[in-house]
Amino acid sequence: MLDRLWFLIPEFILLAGAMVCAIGGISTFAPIRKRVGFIASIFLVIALFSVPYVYGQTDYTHPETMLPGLGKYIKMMAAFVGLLLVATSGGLIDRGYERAIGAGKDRFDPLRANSGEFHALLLLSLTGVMLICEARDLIWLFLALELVSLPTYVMVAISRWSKTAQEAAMKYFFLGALSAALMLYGFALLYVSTGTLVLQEITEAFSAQQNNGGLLVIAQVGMLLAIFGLLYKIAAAPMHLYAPDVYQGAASAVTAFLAFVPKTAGMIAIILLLSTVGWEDGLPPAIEMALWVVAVLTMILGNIGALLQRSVKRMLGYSSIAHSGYMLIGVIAGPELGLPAVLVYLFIYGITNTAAFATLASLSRGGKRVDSLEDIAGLYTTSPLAAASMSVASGSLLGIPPLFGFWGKLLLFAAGIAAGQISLIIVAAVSSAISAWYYLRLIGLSLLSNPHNHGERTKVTLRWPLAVAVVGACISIAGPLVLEGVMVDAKEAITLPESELAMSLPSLEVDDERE
Amino acid sequence: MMLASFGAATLASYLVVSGILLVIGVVGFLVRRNLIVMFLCTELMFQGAAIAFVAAGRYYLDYSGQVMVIFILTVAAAEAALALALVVFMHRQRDTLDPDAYGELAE
Amino acid sequence: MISIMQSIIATPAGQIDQLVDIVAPTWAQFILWMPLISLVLCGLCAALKVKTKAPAIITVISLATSFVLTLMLYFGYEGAEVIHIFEWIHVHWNGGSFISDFALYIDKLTLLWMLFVTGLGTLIAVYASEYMEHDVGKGYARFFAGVSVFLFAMSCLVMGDNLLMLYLGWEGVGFASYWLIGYFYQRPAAVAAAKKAFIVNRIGDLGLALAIYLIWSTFGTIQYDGISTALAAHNNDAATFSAFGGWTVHAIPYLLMLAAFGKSAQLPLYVWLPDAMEGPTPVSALIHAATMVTAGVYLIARTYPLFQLDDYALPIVAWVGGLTALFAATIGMAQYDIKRIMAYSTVSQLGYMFLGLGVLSSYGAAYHVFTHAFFKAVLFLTCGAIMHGFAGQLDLRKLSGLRKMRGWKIVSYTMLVGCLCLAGFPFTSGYFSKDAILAEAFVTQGSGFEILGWLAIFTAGLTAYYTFRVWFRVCCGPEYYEPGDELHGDDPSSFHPHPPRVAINFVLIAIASGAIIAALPYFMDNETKGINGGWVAEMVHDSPARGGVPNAVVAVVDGEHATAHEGVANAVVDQDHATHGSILGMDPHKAMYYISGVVGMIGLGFAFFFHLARRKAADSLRNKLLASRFTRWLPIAMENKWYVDEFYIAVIRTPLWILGKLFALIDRGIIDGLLVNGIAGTPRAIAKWFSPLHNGAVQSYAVSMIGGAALVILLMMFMPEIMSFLQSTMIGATP
Amino acid sequence: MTPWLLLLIPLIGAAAIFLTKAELSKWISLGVSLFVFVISILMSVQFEQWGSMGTGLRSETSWINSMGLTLDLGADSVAMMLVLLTTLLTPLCVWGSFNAITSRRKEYYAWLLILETAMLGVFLAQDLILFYVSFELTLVPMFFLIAIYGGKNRAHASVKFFIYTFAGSLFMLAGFVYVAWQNAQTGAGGWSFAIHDLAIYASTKLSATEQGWILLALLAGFAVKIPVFPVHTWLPLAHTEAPTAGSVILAGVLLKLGTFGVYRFVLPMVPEAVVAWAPSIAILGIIGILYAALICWVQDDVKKLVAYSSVSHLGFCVLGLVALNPIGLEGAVLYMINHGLSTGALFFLIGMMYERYHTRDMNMIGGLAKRMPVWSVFMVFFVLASVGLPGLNGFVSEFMCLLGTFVSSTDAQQWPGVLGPQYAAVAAIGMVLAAMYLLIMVGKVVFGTLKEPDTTDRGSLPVDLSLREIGVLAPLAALCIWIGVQPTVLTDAMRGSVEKVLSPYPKRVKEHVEQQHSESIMLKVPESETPDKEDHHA
Repeated sequence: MLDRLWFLIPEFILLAGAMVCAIGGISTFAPIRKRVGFIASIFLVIALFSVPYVYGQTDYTHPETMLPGLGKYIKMMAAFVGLLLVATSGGLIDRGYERAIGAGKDRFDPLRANSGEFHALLLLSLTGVMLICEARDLIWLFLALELVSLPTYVMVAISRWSKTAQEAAMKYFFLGALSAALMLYGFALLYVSTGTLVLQEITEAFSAQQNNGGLLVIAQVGMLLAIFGLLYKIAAAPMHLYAPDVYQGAASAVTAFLAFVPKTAGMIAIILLLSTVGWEDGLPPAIEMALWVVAVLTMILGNIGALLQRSVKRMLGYSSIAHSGYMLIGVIAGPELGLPAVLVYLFIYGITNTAAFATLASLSRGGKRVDSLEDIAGLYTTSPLAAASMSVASGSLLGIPPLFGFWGKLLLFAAGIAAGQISLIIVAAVSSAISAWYYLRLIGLSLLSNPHNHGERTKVTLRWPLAVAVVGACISIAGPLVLEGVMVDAKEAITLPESELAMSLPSLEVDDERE
Repeated sequence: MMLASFGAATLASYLVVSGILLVIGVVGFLVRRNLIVMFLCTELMFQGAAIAFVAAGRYYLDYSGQVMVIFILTVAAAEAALALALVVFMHRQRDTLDPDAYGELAE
Repeated sequence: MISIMQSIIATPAGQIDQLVDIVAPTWAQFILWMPLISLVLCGLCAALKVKTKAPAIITVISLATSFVLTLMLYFGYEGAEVIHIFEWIHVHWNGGSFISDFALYIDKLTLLWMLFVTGLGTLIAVYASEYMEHDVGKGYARFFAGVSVFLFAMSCLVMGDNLLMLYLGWEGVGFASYWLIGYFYQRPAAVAAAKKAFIVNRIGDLGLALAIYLIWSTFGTIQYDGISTALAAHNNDAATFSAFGGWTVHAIPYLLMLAAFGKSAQLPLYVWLPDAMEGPTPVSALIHAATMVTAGVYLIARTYPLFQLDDYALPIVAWVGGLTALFAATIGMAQYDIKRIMAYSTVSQLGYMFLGLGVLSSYGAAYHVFTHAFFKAVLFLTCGAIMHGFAGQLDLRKLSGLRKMRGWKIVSYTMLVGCLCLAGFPFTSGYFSKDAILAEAFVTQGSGFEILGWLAIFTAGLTAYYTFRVWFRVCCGPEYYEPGDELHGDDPSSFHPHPPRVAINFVLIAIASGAIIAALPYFMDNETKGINGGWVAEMVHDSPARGGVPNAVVAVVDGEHATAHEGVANAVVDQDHATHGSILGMDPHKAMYYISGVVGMIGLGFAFFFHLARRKAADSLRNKLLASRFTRWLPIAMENKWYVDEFYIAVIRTPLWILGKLFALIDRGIIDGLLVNGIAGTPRAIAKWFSPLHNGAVQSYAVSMIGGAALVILLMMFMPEIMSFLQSTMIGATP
Repeated sequence: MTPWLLLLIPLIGAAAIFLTKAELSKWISLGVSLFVFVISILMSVQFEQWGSMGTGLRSETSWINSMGLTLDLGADSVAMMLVLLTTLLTPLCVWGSFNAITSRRKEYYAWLLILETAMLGVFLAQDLILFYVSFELTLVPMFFLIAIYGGKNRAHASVKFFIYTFAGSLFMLAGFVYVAWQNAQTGAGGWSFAIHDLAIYASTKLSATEQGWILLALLAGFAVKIPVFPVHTWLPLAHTEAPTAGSVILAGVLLKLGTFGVYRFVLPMVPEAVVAWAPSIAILGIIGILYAALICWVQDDVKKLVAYSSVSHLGFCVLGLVALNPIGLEGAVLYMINHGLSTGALFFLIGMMYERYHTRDMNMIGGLAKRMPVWSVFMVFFVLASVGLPGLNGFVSEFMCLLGTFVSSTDAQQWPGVLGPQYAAVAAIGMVLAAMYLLIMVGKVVFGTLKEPDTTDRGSLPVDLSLREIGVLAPLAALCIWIGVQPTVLTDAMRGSVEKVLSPYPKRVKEHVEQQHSESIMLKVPESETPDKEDHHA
């Protein structure tokens, strides 16, 4: 038990952080209130540095999860990107309210202050992501997933006091609940078909079923339902429809969060679930075909959907859908190349996507947050830095070499080709080419076109998000230098506990012989 | 593997019930024009899953299914709180709970 | 200069030999470099905006140097040799090589050409120094640079040791011609003519390029030496060349022919030459009469053995030549612009040369090239002098009685010399050279050669007519002139013709003398035993073209021509080849002296009647022809050059242009518009279909999500069933 | 000297430009690019592989071991020549832009330098992925050069340029990865992207079908870049809209990336497929030659005309590439250089005209020889080089390409190919057409009666060319003459590499011919058994 808790230290740190934030946020002492984000970052930093320490200790043995190495990678990634995300939302929440208090126009009321809970929820959601890696069974998995999503619903709603944010939250929540129910029912069917909730045991049950002529139909349906429920989290077709609306409605900082955290959670959950059926002899055909269809639809619908958009956030929402499609290639390709590629891609995508949204978050035009393409036209005239980071982020998302995004795509390509999924690769190539159109529009508008004459110029009003954008852009450029390290870590994260599998499989055979 | 005393047919009937609940939930979610009812339908789906868990847990003589149900109920409660808060928000906004009234974010 | 000319021909070669022997023949490359140096210096003059006659002086000196070097080469000549200068395209690889070095091949054919090319080049440069003086400072340097380029390219063409070097010169002279025709670049007609010359020539060049490919792939080399070695190794038997299945050997002569016809303005590619008269007159004289246009003759002479590998190649050359001669003569008869008349006469005379080549009288062709170079040069230069003096007037109806005017005597009489030669007046140089061709047309047995011979004789009559039409009109009769349109701001009423001065007159006399003296080689003794035909024949003999030399010792003939002539000593009689044609039962070589003389006189007589004695008769004849419905077409067609240009425009240029327009439309509309933009637009179109899916309503999202998920899951679950169903229907469909 | 100097110095220069004042940017970039040029000259002097088949200028840097990615650099003789071409053209482009660029100068010169790095990276890369990265990286600076400094329709042109080539090269990447994966799967060494190893592997181990697909994938990238008919339509647009220096680089180097790619990858990697597909590729090349030439004829925009002429000219290069014999391939490589020089210079000239008259419409301007004699001399000179006047550079390469095509027949002894006289004969018509459209253009623009737009704003430029502009053109002219007279220096230098690339071909062609022969026999005698088609893969 202690072993198990030891590896949850990062989560505990974040949990503590969440509490401190929640309390600090309603402190009447304004300096503390205003620095909740800073507090959250401190906890994130501590968590980030605790991960290597925790996993470096040899005194404790890691519990038998499906992918024991996953935790280290995901937790570091979540903490790191989380740090960027916290900075992105810096100055977002309660800005007007605090200003009014500072000016003496308003009085502090804990019920109206949101900053504390926002950051607490943010940390909780990240905790959820971290917990997913440690999931041993479906209960844990379910709870962790809910821990990821429930805070995000609230975050969307309180991210800004606007009707659209509330509408977005409503859509996000209701459809999220629907998909969670589907997923849960899938879990139930998995339980029905195997009689256990522990992932390792499910694996054994499945391999027994495989040996007896294939997976039970109920198991396949359960798996598919669970996966489709999770597709909502990663915004993959056909469960992607909410994404553009919600991404557009929420504040940019929260959108950045939505595009990364639930996606990571969903992706890891899918990987964990699929690892119970295993890639050794290929996924079961029904599941593989379904994933294939989903991947193709996601790539195509995501990329073509973005073509028509006038809203940058909506466009990036579609782009985020498309990226899920790319990552599904890696999921289909399997553990040897595919899953490490997915993990690397998640990292790269998280950074570059955050950079893109952070740029948007930093800007405002005439007192309003920017959203439409018109708003970022001619950005270079007022803020070359914002324009440059926007362009670099877009280029990286598009996958222009040598930016970081390219390498992620390259790894996925390699994995797909190595898995023989040539058709998927062709679809990916074509849809990547299509995506060039709208990414180039982002680049072109911000760096090349002249600003619109009417209305005010778009300006940088928030510095922290801009800093995040610049950092993200720098990482996008310099990332290839550390790519090797990331790849090695990702590779380690996906190493299946072969020894245990090897031990368990012969024992099954022995059992069979005895019977 | 240890199996419970009641036969497979009985498990199937539980599963049918849970399936029916799921379908009712889905259909209700799709056709009802009230946010609260829609949320209740998702609850219905959750409960469908819960029934399946309980039945299977009994079938396999495995308590983890029942543990799961406890957690499902907890999560459902949390969701309900969230849902009600949102519904209040929405009602304040438009004075209606018809989901179709909230279509500002669209293409 | 005249004395030098005479001494060249008269002095036995041995006397100067010793002078030349000491120097290694590598200096021969300076024949090429001198014009190039002159080009560079002229370019410098242009860059420095020199306002004197310096470019002319530079050019004349360097061309004269070239000429002297050529003479030295001639007197030091001891046999064909190759002078290697540097490697040009020298590609060799594992198992093969393509070698085309910058090297000179000197044999007597080369020398024959180089002698009149550099000689006339020098003289015409002297002429131009006065002719072009109104352009001093503006285009003077440009003009002489062009002349230098031309001389360089022509030297490459003639002296190159391989076909690619010839090609270099070939395109080079084309470019020089482009440069010089377009000299008056602000005159649209000149620009158009220059362009036309280059493009039409490019068609010929295409043939030459393809021929070079074929020759290389057939013989493995494009050096003249190598080709003759290969030919000798194969015993000149076309059947033994097996590259590409053996057809190449037969295709080569036709491609070479295309090249020659382009450069030498034969049917069907002659159209550029008359237009080329837009250039300054010295250019017309040098390039478009004396030298460049004979490059085609040179090419065929140089590759004569290749032409003999195919049975029909030479007869076709003969027929094209004969028909061109007639055709151009008919046009020449009806023109009024004296320079154009000369241009058509050039085309016509070139036709004779090809006829000569075709009927295996390469000697006759070469001789005609030689004489024609002089007399046509003098004719053009006199035209130029007239044009210069009368402000651009060239219409023979608006000039008359020139020989009676002050200062125009030299022009008139040198023109007369040219006309006599061109008309083939007995005992002029043109008379002998033309006879050599005409006679051979009857001597050689070939497809319709006899008809061709009679056609050529008829053409000779036409030639005499139109030649003297010019002379009688312009130089004889009452004094009368109208100034042309290049008045340079003078008042037309106060216009006075300004007769040529020293330089022009000197050159006219020099070249006219050359034209007269050019008859001498016909009577000169041959050093080489066993051939007749004078000096030119000997020059040709020591070259690949020797197959066509009368009475050649080594006859590389495919059986058509007799190697023996009656009454000629030392003939090596080959009994197999002893078929010798006749004209009206007489020996053509002798009979032709009389026949052509008489025909020439008849033509001259007609000209005298219509254009000197009773000038109105010519007009009334024309009017009569025009009046009759049946004959009206003849003068109209002839005056309009048989509408060949219009025909080409309608049949080739316009369709291609329309095709170009069409392609441009296709490119924009279909390839770029429909395909590229269409494909690029497809995603957007598809996106628009899917757009209603995102209508913003929660429940419709839910429907799509659940429906999509259910559809996929059901499909996957029933996949085996679906597959087997599909399979069964497929199997059911196939019997 | 390490080849990294070539790649890093321009990048450092670009960074320096961003850190200094805008007025200095042009001088910095000129200095840096000249410095790179000098370095490359020094490197080429020390280059030990002229004429032999090896790779010189090597530098090995391991990078991502788990994927076998390296940062290996090196150049064979052909690549070295193209490196020199690039380092020569870049300073000229910089110098040529001194007057043309007035706004956003820093970025302009920085992008030019980054572009130089990317182009050099393409030629120097010894690793497939490094190649691909450089290949794609060239798009970015070019995109910005067109999109910021281009003409009216620049947005459309730049996006089309980018997406078209980007889409093509993604398939190329897939092809590369496929080869690498096959190699990793069957080879002992695991993942490797070393060009040399993969070429050997792919050419010997992959089946004919696989090679065919790889060929298509690679061509999807390279054919767009060359560009081959019918994927050429981005080029006229991009050229017309690009600023002068952009057009020069585009014509001078970027198009060569496609032909270089064919030389570097397609020919060595998939010989069997090349043999099977060469006729089709050649036919596309020929269609491109004639089709584009006829389109040139009816253009009114001088720059568009020259752009289409690039399509036409590179058709010859394609022919030379698939002729599969040394003369054709050497001609093709020479063509890459020559086209870069002469067409690059033509774009310079058009740019100089445009800077003075602000139009490129042949109906608006004419007879400029009167106004700008020096410009006209250069114009006519480079047009003649482009037309292929013997003695100038264009001729040699055109001649060699056509000769190579001509003798590339199956019954040739030493170097059999799959083309033949008929291909060369049809393609040679392009020579006539080239003369036609270029001389018509010269006839309108340079000669004829003087015609100028009513309002001409020359700015600070003199009426005729300034010394700076002459300085830009003169080196190109000198090189045109030098290559025209001494092509042997270059062909000798590239021989080893060319023969190495071609070494598997004679055998492959013979097998191909035998196979076709046996298939035709099979058609006649259906009873006979199918011969084992795969036996020569062993």
